[in-house]
Amino acid sequence: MEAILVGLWAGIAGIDQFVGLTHLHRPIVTGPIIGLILGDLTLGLMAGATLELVWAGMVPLAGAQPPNVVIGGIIGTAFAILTGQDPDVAVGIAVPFAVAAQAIITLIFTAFSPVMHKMDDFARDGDTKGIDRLNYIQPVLFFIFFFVIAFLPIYFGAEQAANIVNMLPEWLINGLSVAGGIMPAIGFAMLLNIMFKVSYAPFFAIGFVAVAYGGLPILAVAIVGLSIAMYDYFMNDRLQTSAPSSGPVKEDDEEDYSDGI
Amino acid sequence: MEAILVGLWAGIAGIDQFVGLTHLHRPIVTGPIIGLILGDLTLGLMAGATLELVWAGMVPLAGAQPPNVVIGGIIGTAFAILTGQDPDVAVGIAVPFAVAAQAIITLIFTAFSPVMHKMDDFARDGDTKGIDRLNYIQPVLFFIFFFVIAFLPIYFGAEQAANIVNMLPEWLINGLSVAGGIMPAIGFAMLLNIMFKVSYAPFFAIGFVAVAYGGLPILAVAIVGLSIAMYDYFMNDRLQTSAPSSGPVKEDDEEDYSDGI
Amino acid sequence: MEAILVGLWAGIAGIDQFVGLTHLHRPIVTGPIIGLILGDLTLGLMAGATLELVWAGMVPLAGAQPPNVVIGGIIGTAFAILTGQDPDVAVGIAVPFAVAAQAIITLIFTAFSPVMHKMDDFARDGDTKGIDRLNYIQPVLFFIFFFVIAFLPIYFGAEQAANIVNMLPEWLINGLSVAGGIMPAIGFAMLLNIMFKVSYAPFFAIGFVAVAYGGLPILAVAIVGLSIAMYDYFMNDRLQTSAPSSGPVKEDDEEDYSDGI
Amino acid sequence: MKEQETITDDHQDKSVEKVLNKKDLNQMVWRSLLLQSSFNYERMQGGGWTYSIIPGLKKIHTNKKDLSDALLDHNQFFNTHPFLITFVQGVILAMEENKEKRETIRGIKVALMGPLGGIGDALFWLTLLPITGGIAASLATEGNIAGPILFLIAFNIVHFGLRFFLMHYGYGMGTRAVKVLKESTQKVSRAASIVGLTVVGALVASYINFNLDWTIQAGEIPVNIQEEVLNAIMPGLLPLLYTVFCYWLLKKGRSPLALIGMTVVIGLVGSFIGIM
Amino acid sequence: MKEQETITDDHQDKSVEKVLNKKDLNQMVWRSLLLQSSFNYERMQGGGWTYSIIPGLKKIHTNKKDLSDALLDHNQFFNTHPFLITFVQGVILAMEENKEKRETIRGIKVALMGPLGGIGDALFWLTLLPITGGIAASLATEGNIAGPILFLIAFNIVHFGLRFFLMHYGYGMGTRAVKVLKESTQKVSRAASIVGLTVVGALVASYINFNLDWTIQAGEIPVNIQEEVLNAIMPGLLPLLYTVFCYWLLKKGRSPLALIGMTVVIGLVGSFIGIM
Amino acid sequence: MKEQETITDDHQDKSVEKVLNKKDLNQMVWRSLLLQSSFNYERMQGGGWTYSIIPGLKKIHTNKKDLSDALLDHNQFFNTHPFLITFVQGVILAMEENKEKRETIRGIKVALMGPLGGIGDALFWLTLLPITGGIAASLATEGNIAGPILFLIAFNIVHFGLRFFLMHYGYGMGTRAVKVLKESTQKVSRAASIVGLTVVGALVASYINFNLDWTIQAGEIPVNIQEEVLNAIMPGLLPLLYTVFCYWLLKKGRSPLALIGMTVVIGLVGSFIGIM
Ligand SMILES: OC[C@H]1O[C@H](O)[C@@H](O)[C@@H](O)[C@@H]1O
Ligand SMILES: OC[C@H]1O[C@H](O)[C@@H](O)[C@@H](O)[C@@H]1O
Ligand SMILES: OC[C@H]1O[C@H](O)[C@@H](O)[C@@H](O)[C@@H]1O
Repeated sequence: MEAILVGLWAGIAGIDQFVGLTHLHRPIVTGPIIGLILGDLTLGLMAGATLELVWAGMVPLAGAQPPNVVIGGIIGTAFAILTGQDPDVAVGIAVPFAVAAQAIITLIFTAFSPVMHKMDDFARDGDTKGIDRLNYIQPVLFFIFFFVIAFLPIYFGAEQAANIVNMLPEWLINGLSVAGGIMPAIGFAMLLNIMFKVSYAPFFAIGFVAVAYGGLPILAVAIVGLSIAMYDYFMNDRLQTSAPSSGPVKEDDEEDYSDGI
Repeated sequence: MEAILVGLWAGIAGIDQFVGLTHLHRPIVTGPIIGLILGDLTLGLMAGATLELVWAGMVPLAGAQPPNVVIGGIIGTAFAILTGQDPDVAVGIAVPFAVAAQAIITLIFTAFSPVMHKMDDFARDGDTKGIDRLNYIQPVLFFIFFFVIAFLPIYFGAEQAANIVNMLPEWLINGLSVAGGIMPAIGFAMLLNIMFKVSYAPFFAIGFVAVAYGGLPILAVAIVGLSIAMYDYFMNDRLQTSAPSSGPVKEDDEEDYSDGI
Repeated sequence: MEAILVGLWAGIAGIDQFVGLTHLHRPIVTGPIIGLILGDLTLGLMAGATLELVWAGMVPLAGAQPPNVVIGGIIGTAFAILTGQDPDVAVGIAVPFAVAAQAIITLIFTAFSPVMHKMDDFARDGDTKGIDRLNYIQPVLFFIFFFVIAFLPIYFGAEQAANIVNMLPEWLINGLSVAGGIMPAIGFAMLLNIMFKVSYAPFFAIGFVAVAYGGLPILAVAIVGLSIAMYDYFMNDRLQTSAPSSGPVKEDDEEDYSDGI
Repeated sequence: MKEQETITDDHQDKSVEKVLNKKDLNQMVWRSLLLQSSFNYERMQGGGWTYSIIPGLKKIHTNKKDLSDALLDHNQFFNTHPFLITFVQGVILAMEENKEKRETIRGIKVALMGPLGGIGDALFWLTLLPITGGIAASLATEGNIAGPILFLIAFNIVHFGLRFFLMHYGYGMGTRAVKVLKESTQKVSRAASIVGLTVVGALVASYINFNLDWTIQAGEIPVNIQEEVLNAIMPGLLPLLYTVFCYWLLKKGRSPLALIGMTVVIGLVGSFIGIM
Repeated sequence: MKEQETITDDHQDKSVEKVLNKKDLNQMVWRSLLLQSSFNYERMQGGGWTYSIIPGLKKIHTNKKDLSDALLDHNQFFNTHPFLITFVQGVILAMEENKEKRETIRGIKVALMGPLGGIGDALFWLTLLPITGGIAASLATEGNIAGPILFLIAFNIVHFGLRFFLMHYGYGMGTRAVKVLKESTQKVSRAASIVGLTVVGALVASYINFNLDWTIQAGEIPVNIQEEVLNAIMPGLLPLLYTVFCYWLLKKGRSPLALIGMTVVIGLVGSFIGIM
Repeated sequence: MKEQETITDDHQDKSVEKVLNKKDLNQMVWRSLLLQSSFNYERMQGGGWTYSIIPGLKKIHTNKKDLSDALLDHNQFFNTHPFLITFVQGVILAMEENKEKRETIRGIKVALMGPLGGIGDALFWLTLLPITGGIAASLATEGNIAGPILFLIAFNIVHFGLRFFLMHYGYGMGTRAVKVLKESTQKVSRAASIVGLTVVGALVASYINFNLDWTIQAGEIPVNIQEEVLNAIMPGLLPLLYTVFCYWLLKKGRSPLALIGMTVVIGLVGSFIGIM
């Protein structure tokens, strides 16, 4: 019964981690909740606080998944309470589960690409209901996944559960996560497919060089791109002005835009 | 009497540090002079040499004030002679006074902004005499300031003087120097106020990005800016040439400028 | 006799190092050959392998000569066999000769500039036979040079030979190699002499700044240059289109080039 | 990808009308919570983004072809910080409402996503979260149950406050900008595309994680293929080549699904033989 | 700042005449010694710079409006190395004499000051001074009174030699350049402004010293606001924002004096509560 | 250099005809082995490069002035990786055959050489060579004579395979590119020159090795002239100044031979007095 409640909460927290983002999935919140469920609120509170600090810097940047905070927080707290161990020890127990969850989430994100193409079909038909429905699949999946991952170790005990986790061959997990890392290339290729013209190649190249060689952050590149675009924009203005009048460039015309932007 | 002479010389040197810049204010010169005044030329010479080397790299870059070299040199030498201490020890005595002077100079430079606006008024009236007069204020101020700072410790002894120096609360000094650091923003805003057009924004942005992200020195940025300006200049040429003739771009026209620049 | 054979092989290898580049000049090949000549193939093979690894990273980049691999490999192997020493010791004996050869090659490359101007004269007359002939001089020179450098120490013994090597004053060798380092400036000046126009100065400046301040590799600079060139190219298109029609810019025209490149 | 080539830059129904009201915008703020509901490594938030603006698109594009073009176009790669998404929604909806050319909308969208992603990560994941979480944790260690409660309240006041504010702010900003630039759509399209493609170039170099983990042991000399060979030729070489290769396959008519399959195979094989 | 908006780009009296002679130039070399006579952190050497060229401006601009425009214009932010100032004087005076548009003069002035500042600091503060000072010190340690004397002589031969040489050199260069470019003032103005504004952008990022010294202790996690938050968003963010903010206030008609007051208050308050 | 100024951009004989056949190209692959036969620090591979394409040039330019112009033009500074040279040959020969303007050919040649040099060094000197050499060495240490034999075979299969392949590939690519761009030679010339000059600017900063090794001992303070003075002013200052100085001397009619003499003297004197 307690295992089911823990699983349910894990499912909710799992959804919140990606959708909703109210951050009730952080250990600082899940800790006391698990504490309530397992009957030791104070210990849950303490364990949650410890785990919150452990996960402080592990945030998902650009889609890269750190060891899963939900599973880490919930299993860590649960075992701290069930085994009566110090929260610091609980961290050690929680980490392998958090890493396994991280691997499987990466896998789900990799395997989910095809759904996008079904969505394209619906888009082509203007079927917005269909798109809506597809967007509900992953949250449901995550609910089930997080429920199971949290339920099992509580139900069977940590050791048994860890064995199951270790059955996956490493190259498979690694291979999928490598594939996931490469995957955005397809997304960019599709963007290029609809945006690219030969005459735009220089801008693409400048953006690439600025990051690959110069190591600039995206914001800096965007400022440079914007500067080029503005220069080009006003150059076009002058092109059009100069053509019919055949006269000298009229700088003053540019002033008109000054309050517009 | 000796204290007065030292003060007078400090006043002169203080002016020279900012206006004139003959560099008679360096310890290598002030050392022997103070030596002469206090009756031990050789020791003054030696102390001056030591202090000159101490201050070798502490130069004012972009308006940032290092610990003051004039006060450091004069008080350092004076105490070396008066107390018969080794010049190396004199450095230790001189430093707090040099730092205090640095703080007060920064304060003066911060507090002097409003005078510029009085100067603007005179400029508006074309009153050049008025501008001239305003430009004599700071040197006079510095004369008095350096006189006092050098006179007091000689007259009262170093310990007494240090007490007075320590009366200023630190946050005040620090706050004014922080304000001084931010102040150039106003100067740049006023420059922008008269120079800026929306169509020039890209160039401002490029300059900013090059320094903020790329860490380029100003000279490199100026070269880039010049390159852009030249490109734009010749592009304008082509704009004007192409318009009336409707013919292909005439590259050769550009040659005409080749000996001009 | 053996010394002559070694010298002949050194001459061949010396040519191959600059012309041909089949890489039979590497220690891994010259080792067993010298072994054959001196009657101990296996030891030659081993010494060659050791020396190959020593010279693994010492490759000529942008014309800069590392300690000479041919002389190092041949003399190293020969002395290993002749003195019966361990290959590792042979390296120590080989290095000074390799460094001397490096110096003299640098000198030859410096002194060879004037031949280019003779070649210019032939070019002016369209005398291709003359150009061909001039291009055979250096390989012959290198044959002789490598023959001598390899022959002498085998013939006279290493110590004697080292004395001869040490006769050259250091400042001379150093001076010529400094001159060699500066020399490309003349080549670039001649390129500029035929390529440069004032209106092209910005591109030269951008390339220079990108490397001098930004530390970019040449490939990155070439990409940036290409991007600018393409932008300018399409801008010219628009210039020409806009002029006669006086109408708005026709973006679509650019598409025509898309399959061309 | 031939179907996507049917996205036309101009709308069939060009009539401009203000159809979105505050309620619509607020509804889409709620929908924006599902931004990552179809997260995947090909398009990242593309699906959730489309989902989040569907009500607006439906109201704006009563013409079926226009709607389908808009949906298809928005369903592409998209990724930004989830808390700043409503700003993008606001701007883009204003442009849709004004029937801007698809090219322009796309350029602006792409240009916004990269910088907002970086800024948002710095502000929320690396600042707001550790600060609120840290303070809550220090309360909780003292056994104070107020820690987690205050955390949820403080964090979400910022979170939801921003979502609603940025939607309306973005929409207002979009509307104003759109008005000014209306007469020169051609030039604005070009400008938007320039920024957009510059950002895409930057994203290719920074978002694609394609490195070999391969060291050849040549005799006794180890040669690290990624660092000593590929990076010496050009940093970001594999990401660039692979993107160009995918682009070329798409142009050749290959389906994106085939590309995904190929990518998974590359990852698995590379991992199996131990070079990735 | 509404008064400064009355600076007009074109002169009322457009007659070009050569009025400056060698004596005038030399007089202004002497005046250039007072370049830092009104140094302050808002305009740096702006006041001293104006002072240094007053005799020239008075002779050139007999029209009162022209003179007042020139004075106001030159009284803005200015900073360069004091020993190279006469070069700028020479070039600018040649342009004033030729009645170049104010916009062009300003652009060239701003474009010159940054690079010359950096070059001068490297040459004189970091090379000439330690070399002459070091040699003199080594003489002085041996008790040789020639040390300081030789120092003053050697240093000032370079110093004053440069001042006089650069004035005439700059003036000659300015005159020649101005002649060549005379017919295309419009285009030259634009080019000068481009370089000038690029340099100003660079100066904003490098001259304004606006950093927070503020670490939030969130529970046990320290968050350094400047390094971990602001710099992660954008290096030089505060200098840029504050400059834009000041610009906006000036546009709104606020007086520069008010801005100075505001800045001092910010510094004091920030220092008092300990975040700067 | 007055004679070189007689290189005219347009050919006297403008008739375009396909004269090169496979045999010609293959012959020039063999000749390409002598690329470094006149290597020197002024023009590097310029002489060998000219040598390598002489048969082609002779067949293409039957007009004597055209041939002499081509020879002179190619005899300038040139440097790239020797294994990739045939690609440049192929492209350039296609352009020569098409009687492209000399300016365009030069621009493309210069633009290609820099990047191919860097790529080739990474691929062959720093990868292929240590890998094949390393494997061979590990065989040889075991006393296996197959080591060196396999090394020569493997290395040269890649080596000669590339040489032949790249010649024909480059020629084909050049021919196709040239066809497309034929109608707009003026614009292509300009574009080629832009890339070429950008690369030359980069080469000046990276290929010229002109550093002082000079530390002034000022009293007790050491001042390193190169690092603390020259680099503070501008990195690459001496290479840039010396190049500009040589360019100016050439414009003044000085012969390149005089420049070489001057350079050698500078090197020797600098080395003798110990500042280089
Ligand atoms: O980096 C921007 C953005 O990328 C992905 O969408 C996720 O990792 C988010 O957490 C992150 O904010
Ligand atoms: O940096 C240029 C310049 O800035 C300020 O004016 C002063 O600090 C000078 O000493 C310095 O030379
Ligand atoms: O760097 C390119 C190229 O430069 C010179 O020609 C030689 O050092 C070659 O070995 C090298 O490949």
